[in-house]
Amino acid sequence: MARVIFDEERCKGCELCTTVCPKGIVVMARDRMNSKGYHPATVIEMDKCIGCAFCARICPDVAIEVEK
Amino acid sequence: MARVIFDEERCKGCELCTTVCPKGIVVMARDRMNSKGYHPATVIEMDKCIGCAFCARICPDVAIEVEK
Amino acid sequence: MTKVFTRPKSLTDKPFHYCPGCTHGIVHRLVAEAIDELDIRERTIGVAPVGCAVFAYEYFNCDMQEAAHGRAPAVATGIKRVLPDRVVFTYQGDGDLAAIGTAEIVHAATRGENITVIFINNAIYGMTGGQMAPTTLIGQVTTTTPYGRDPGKAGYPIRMSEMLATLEGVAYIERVSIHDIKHINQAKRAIKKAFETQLAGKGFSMVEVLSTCPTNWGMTPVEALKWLERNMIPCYPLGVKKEVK
Amino acid sequence: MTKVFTRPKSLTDKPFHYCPGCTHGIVHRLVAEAIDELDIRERTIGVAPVGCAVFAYEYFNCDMQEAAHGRAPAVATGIKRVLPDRVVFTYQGDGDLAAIGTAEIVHAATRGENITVIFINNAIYGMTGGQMAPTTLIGQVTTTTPYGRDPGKAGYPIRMSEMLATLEGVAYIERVSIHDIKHINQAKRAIKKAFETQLAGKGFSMVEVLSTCPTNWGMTPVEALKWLERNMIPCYPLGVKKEVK
Amino acid sequence: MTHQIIIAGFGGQGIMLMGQLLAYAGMLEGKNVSWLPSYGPEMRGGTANCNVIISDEPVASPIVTEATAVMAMNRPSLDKFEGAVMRGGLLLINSSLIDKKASREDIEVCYIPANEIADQLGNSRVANMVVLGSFLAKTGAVSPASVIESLKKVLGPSKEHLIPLNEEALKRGAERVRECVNR
Amino acid sequence: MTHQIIIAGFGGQGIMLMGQLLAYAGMLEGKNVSWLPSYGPEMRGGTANCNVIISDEPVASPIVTEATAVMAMNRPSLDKFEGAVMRGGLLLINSSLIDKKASREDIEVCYIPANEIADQLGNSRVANMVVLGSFLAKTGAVSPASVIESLKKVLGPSKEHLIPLNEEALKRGAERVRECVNR
Amino acid sequence: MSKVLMKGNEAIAEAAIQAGCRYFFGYPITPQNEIPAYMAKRLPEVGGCFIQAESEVSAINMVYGAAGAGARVMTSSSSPGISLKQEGLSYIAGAELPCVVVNMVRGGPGLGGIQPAQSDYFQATKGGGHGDYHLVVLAPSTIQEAVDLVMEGFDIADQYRNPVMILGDGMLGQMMEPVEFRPLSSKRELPPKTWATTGYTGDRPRNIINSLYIDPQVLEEHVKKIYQKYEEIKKNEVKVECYNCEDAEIIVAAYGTTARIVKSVIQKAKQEGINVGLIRPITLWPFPTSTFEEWAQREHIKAFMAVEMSMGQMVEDVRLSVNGKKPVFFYGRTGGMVPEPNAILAEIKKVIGGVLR
Amino acid sequence: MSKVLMKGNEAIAEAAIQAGCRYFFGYPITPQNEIPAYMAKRLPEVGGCFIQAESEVSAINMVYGAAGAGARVMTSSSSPGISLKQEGLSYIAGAELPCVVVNMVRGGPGLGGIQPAQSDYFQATKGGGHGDYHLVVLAPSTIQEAVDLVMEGFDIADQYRNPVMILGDGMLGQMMEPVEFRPLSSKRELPPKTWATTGYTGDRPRNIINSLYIDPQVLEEHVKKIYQKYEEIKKNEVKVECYNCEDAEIIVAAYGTTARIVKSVIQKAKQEGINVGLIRPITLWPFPTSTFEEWAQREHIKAFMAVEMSMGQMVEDVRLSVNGKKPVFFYGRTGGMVPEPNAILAEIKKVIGGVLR
Ligand SMILES: Cc1ncc(C[n+]2csc(CCOP(=O)(O)OP(=O)(O)O)c2C)c(N)n1
Ligand SMILES: Cc1ncc(C[n+]2csc(CCOP(=O)(O)OP(=O)(O)O)c2C)c(N)n1
Ligand code: SF4
Ligand code: SF4
Ligand code: SF4
Ligand code: SF4
Ligand code: SF4
Ligand code: SF4
Ligand SMILES: [Mg+2]
Ligand SMILES: [Mg+2]
Repeated sequence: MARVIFDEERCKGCELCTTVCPKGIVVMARDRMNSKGYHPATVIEMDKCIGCAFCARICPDVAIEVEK
Repeated sequence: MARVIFDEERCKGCELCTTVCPKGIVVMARDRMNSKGYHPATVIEMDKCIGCAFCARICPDVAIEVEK
Repeated sequence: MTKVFTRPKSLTDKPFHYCPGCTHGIVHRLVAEAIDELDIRERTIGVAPVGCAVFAYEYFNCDMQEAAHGRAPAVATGIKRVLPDRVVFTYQGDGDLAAIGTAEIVHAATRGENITVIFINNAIYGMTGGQMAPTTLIGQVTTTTPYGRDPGKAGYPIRMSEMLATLEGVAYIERVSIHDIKHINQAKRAIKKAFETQLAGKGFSMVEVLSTCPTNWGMTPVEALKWLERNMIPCYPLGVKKEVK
Repeated sequence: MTKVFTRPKSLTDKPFHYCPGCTHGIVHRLVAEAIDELDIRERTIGVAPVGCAVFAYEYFNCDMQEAAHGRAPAVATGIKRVLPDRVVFTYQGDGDLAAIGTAEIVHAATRGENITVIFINNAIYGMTGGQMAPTTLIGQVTTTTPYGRDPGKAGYPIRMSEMLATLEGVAYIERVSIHDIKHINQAKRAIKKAFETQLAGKGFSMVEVLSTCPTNWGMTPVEALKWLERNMIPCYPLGVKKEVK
Repeated sequence: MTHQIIIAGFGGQGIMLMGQLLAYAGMLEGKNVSWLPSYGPEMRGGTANCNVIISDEPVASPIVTEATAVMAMNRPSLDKFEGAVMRGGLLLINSSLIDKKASREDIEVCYIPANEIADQLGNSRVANMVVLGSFLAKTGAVSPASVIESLKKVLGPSKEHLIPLNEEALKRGAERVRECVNR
Repeated sequence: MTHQIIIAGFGGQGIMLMGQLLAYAGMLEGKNVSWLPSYGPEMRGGTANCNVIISDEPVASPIVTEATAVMAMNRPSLDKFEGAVMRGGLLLINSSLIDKKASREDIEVCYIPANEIADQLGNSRVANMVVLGSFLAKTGAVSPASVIESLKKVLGPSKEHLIPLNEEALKRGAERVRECVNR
Repeated sequence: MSKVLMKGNEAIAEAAIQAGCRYFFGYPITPQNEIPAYMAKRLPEVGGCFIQAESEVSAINMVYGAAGAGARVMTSSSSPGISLKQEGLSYIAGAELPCVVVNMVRGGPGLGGIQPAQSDYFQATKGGGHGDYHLVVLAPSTIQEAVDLVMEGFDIADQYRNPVMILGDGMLGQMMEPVEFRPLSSKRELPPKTWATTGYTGDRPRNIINSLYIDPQVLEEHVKKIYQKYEEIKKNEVKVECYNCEDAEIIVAAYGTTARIVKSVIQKAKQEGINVGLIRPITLWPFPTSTFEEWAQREHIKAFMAVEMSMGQMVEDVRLSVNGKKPVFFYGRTGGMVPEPNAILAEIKKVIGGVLR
Repeated sequence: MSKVLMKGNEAIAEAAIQAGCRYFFGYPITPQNEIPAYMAKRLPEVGGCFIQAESEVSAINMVYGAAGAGARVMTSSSSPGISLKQEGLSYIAGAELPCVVVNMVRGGPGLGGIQPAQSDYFQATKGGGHGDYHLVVLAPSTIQEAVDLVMEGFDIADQYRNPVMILGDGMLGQMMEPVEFRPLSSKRELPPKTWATTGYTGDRPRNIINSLYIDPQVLEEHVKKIYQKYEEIKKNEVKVECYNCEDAEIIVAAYGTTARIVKSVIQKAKQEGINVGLIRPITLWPFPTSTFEEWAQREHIKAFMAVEMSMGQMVEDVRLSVNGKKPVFFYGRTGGMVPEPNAILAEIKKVIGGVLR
């Protein structure tokens, strides 16, 4: 069981995290914007997360925390 | 037949030329001084000179000419 | 559940000002992680450059000095000589380190100055809007090489790591990249080793990190990582350039 | 009888101001001979350094510019870009080229600037009275290393030729010595080849000449040549460091 | 007559271009003009604004502190520049992105749903031209034709095809502003 | 009383040391002193000269333009500084190296064959001390004892053995100058 | 010639090219980056050469080399970069070489900021480098004037063999105005560059570019010769604009973009019945001393006030010129803050209230 | 304490060590080479550190680093080298760091010569670097004064967190005089260096040494805060010597070694029945303006004359201070030429003849 937490205010929508998730569950939340005007990244099927933290490791804005 | 010509006014008495002559004929003229106060180099037995120009080649003050 | 990944303590809470996807942020975090893991934050003093990382003093949660453009190694030298038991590092871009600061980095290296240098090679001047850096690739278009870098006029990309590795004072130099997770992990190990080199008193250590500038390269962040991998790595081979055991 | 050795035309008549036995004079003559032999005096422009050779503009019988300390490669770049069909050379000491002028020489080299650099390494600052140069040997006593150069404090001797040879813009670099006739002849060949490299438009060329400073080494000129051979050559190996055919 | 204009919004909204087109058009019409951007150290988005002056007199200071017109393309711009409109001046608000109302009573305020109109035109990037159209209709500072001529110069021949779209955007902006009620 | 002294000669003749010893001795005797070398860019011999002031008053300018005494150790120095001696002042000439006579009539001139005397003492390097001895004898600017004490400080313990030779040189210079006739 | 709308920085670059400048050596720094970018694009088109140097120090020394070889050459930078060029500038002045140097001033000291400032006035006019020398310092107020002054600047540099500095600021560099590239109104007879190091072929004496004079007497003569030139420059080249001074009670001294703001203030003041004049030095060195002297003697002028984007630098030259004849006040903003017309007006009223009435 | 006979350069170095300076970063240049040489020898003996930097640019930035880390630190150079330090000096002033910088001035511009000069006055006092800032500039006239001022200079630097420059010349550096290393007469309460970057252990806020303020409003506030400090310095630290002014008809303004020569001239003049006074600024910045103002009001003073080893630099500050109340003349030599007493006297007589009688 693992969980990723996005600090959506820090996210700049760069999409890097979406390219490294081995489970392909990180996507951009096209439906919302943070106060800087970016669509934040998010995870759709959290239960598939293996807590590998790849997404967090590539995030340039340290917007992701991972729990396991 | 060869000849070396010293421009004694240019000579600074560094003695480098005396160390390279294969014939050992270059010596310092202890008996005279140029206007800068240096004992100039000179050749004692010019007839032994083979015109190799070693003396000239090492002279830092281009004070030596060689004829052959 | 326990946190398996969280913000390192050696970063302040302040959000980075970098452009979306700019890998300066990744390297900041790696440096902070290394400092955390070695538990040296309280005795670390960082030197920020002039470049996009100019505000690094707002992010690294340790005492910091902001250096003049290119002079970080000299500033670090001043600090280190006064406080030899502190850990001193610089964080510099390629304009900063490889152009205006060439003399300072060469001489810090040849002096064997016991400091650690994090060198961000993004093949461009980011902060000033995308001019050619000494590390700009041949043919690369920048605002000051509008027709592509022509080595006949603007010279060749400079490989600082290889050049500095010829110097006796250097204890450790490695070139790394951050274009994927594997390389990010390798970069992290290199950065940590550089600090360890300093802690062991071995002399000058530097990690050159190939990095992206999506904004001035005119690419998306994802494209930029790919461009880095395809174009920069062939010109700047990764690996340890020197290591004194 | 014909002259088999005479003053080169590319030297003016002015006697050198150098100390007795200072090998700056030998190198001046070799440079002038090379220019004579290549018959390029009328289109050669020289750049004098700040150092004992500061008055080089009085000796080389061609147009000359006197550069600020360390900046000769930048000055030469300015000249060469304006007059690409002229032959441009700099004549620089080790304080000038390897300390204050580090950035300028590195970047002239990496730009592949089509100039020729004559680099006089005498392991000391001659003109200012014998301070440590970046090339000063370990243990060597100078006015600023009164206890002998300690690499732990003052760093290691820098091998500029090896360092610059890593750069892509470099076409030819050789290190030579002038401590005896054989090596003087070799030095002459190297200097000539450097100018030929420029004439062929191949890019940056440099000859590093190991040289003496009897005055500040505190030796007679003859002792100084021996000291050079015994102490400098082991630290600064002679030979071609890079050559682009 | 001197038009002292402030245009403000997000980076990427085409703020600088709006100003440049105005200045360019003014120049084409033989007026004295100036364009002054606010510039920052950052390549990184954020807000952008510029000052434009179009005048029959030579332009003294290029800085606009008391604007005859302000075009606010996003919320922070409105907050920042509402106060800069001179008494009796004009405030154009991009109501697509700004849900707030203006608070001043001594100026003329028009709300233009610029992004919506642009979207209707099939390209949300011409929202700036919509507001510019409104501005021109309200002030007559320069003619829409001059603006289009300027745009042609700026875009160059390769982007000639974008002209009709922009023309349309100007027109829609102008139409819309005619309907608009003061506050 | 203010002694304004110029000492001049070749580099290597110990010119600077002569001046420093005088200044040092003056200081030991509680006088105000200054020593000013002329310095050049060159490590390379040539001429050397220095100015020394020994005075009961604080030293204003350390530059000597009108000397109470000049010691000329070689020919160029004589040429250069003869004119700097003030009317009634003293000119000491090292006649071993200077074959020329002084041309001024309004000053006192002494010829000291300093190198010869030094050679007699077995060390030509103390020619400077010979002339210094003459100067002291003539002017009483400071005592020979103070000069020797200064020399001890300057040489350091390792060269203590050279003191008697220098003492002797000072003495011979003093003796010689007593014999010397004004021109 | 028709007008074009251009950014100040680009217009300055184009003006240099039109003036025959074919060599540019620079290093990026905000807010002047458009100059090197423009040069990088344009110079190859006209057969010239652009180099991005490794630093400002190198750039100015490349300029020294190129100028010595006889070229028309330019460099540009902003405050910290100009500080790094000081040794080189002193060399160029000492060696009597012509060149044009642009400083788009930003707020200082240190890294400071990047907004417009005028706090490098002292550095520009008093010699930021070592030794006795001066730059000719031209301070345009509009882009058109910048263009004209750059073009004339090259001529001045060549005529007197002295570096010329264009002192602008970020505002001038970043703003756009219509501008016309027109031939200079005054044609100068420029001396041929017989001194340039182009190769010693024997048809002239050997040329040496140098600033070393080891004999102090010779160095003094050299410096005095340069200062004679400066007297010529002072006589021939002073440029100044007097605006609305005839009926003024108070004269404001301001240059560059600040002077534009002051003009707005003058219009405002008029509406309130206050008559304010402006003396706008266009050459900061040589300073229009006599203009100030003359107005200081007029009775209707009760005071002077320098307005600058600095903590008070040009005001010293105003004081030196007015020489105690009238009081001289100062109002300044610094660090990138641009003085607001209302604040200036308030300051003027304060002076008028306190001193004049 | 007893006196020792020392060269000025060495005495300055020793004074620094006695003042607690333990770090020196320098680069060789004539005529100050004895300072680094002395430091290289002495600093290791007292547990300090000497580095010969690769350039003056590096040296001043090492100083910046060491000062930021809380050390007492010094660098020294001469004119061309000081020009290269201008960016760094501006940074140090902007970051409010204390340090001492020695400039043993030589003739300029450019490579110039190596004989004594005072032609870096403008650079030192008006800010050779960019932006609004000042160095505190101390101009010793004797070696004893040099020693005292170096020691006090470190205190001043620490008290106000501002760089202090010792402005000497080759003559002062090369000559020998007896000198005493004595404790400072005035003990200052120096603030602890709580701002130094010594490691963030949590017992104080994180320390950042910086001069970047990207928001112009913040930068302006920062600069204004520094200028408030400058007002304090102007109030507390002005040093000046007035010599023989009471009965003088003319006052000469001169500093450093030139002032010594003028003192000789005053003695000479007295013998000829001419009464000449001397105002000798010891702090060049802050300039002793009020001293000049006061004497300018005295009736018996008919004129001022600045004597400098330059083409006329300090004379501007004299004029600014005298502010038109009395005529101000200038006599100078430059390029390494030292003014001769007789020439100065002749000049004084000319002024007296032409203006006063
Ligand atoms: C002396 C000086 N020169 C130039 C600048 C302008 N400048 C600021 S950042 C920069 C280059 C930044 O490029 P780089 O070091 O590669 O860092 P990046 O922004 O790419 O991370 C320059 C030239 C300056 N601030 N100071
Ligand atoms: C900017 C600057 N810094 C320092 C100096 C002083 N200086 C003159 S020559 C020299 C060093 C000379 O050493 P090197 O280059 O090795 O030449 P050498 O005399 O040994 O031939 C220095 C530091 C200077 N003139 N300018
Ligand atoms: S932790 Fe791993 S699996 Fe989970 S979202 Fe992130 S990348 Fe995907
Ligand atoms: S990598 Fe970070 S900043 Fe980028 S989209 Fe993902 S969470 Fe957002
Ligand atoms: S030419 Fe050769 S043989 Fe003759 S003197 Fe010279 S070195 Fe000796
Ligand atoms: S090498 Fe030349 S300078 Fe030296 S002694 Fe021989 S001739 Fe004289
Ligand atoms: S400009 Fe480039 S390097 Fe700078 S923050 Fe943006 S992406 Fe990163
Ligand atoms: S000081 Fe040394 S390098 Fe200079 S001329 Fe003398 S011997 Fe040669
Ligand atoms: Mg970069
Ligand atoms: Mg050397």
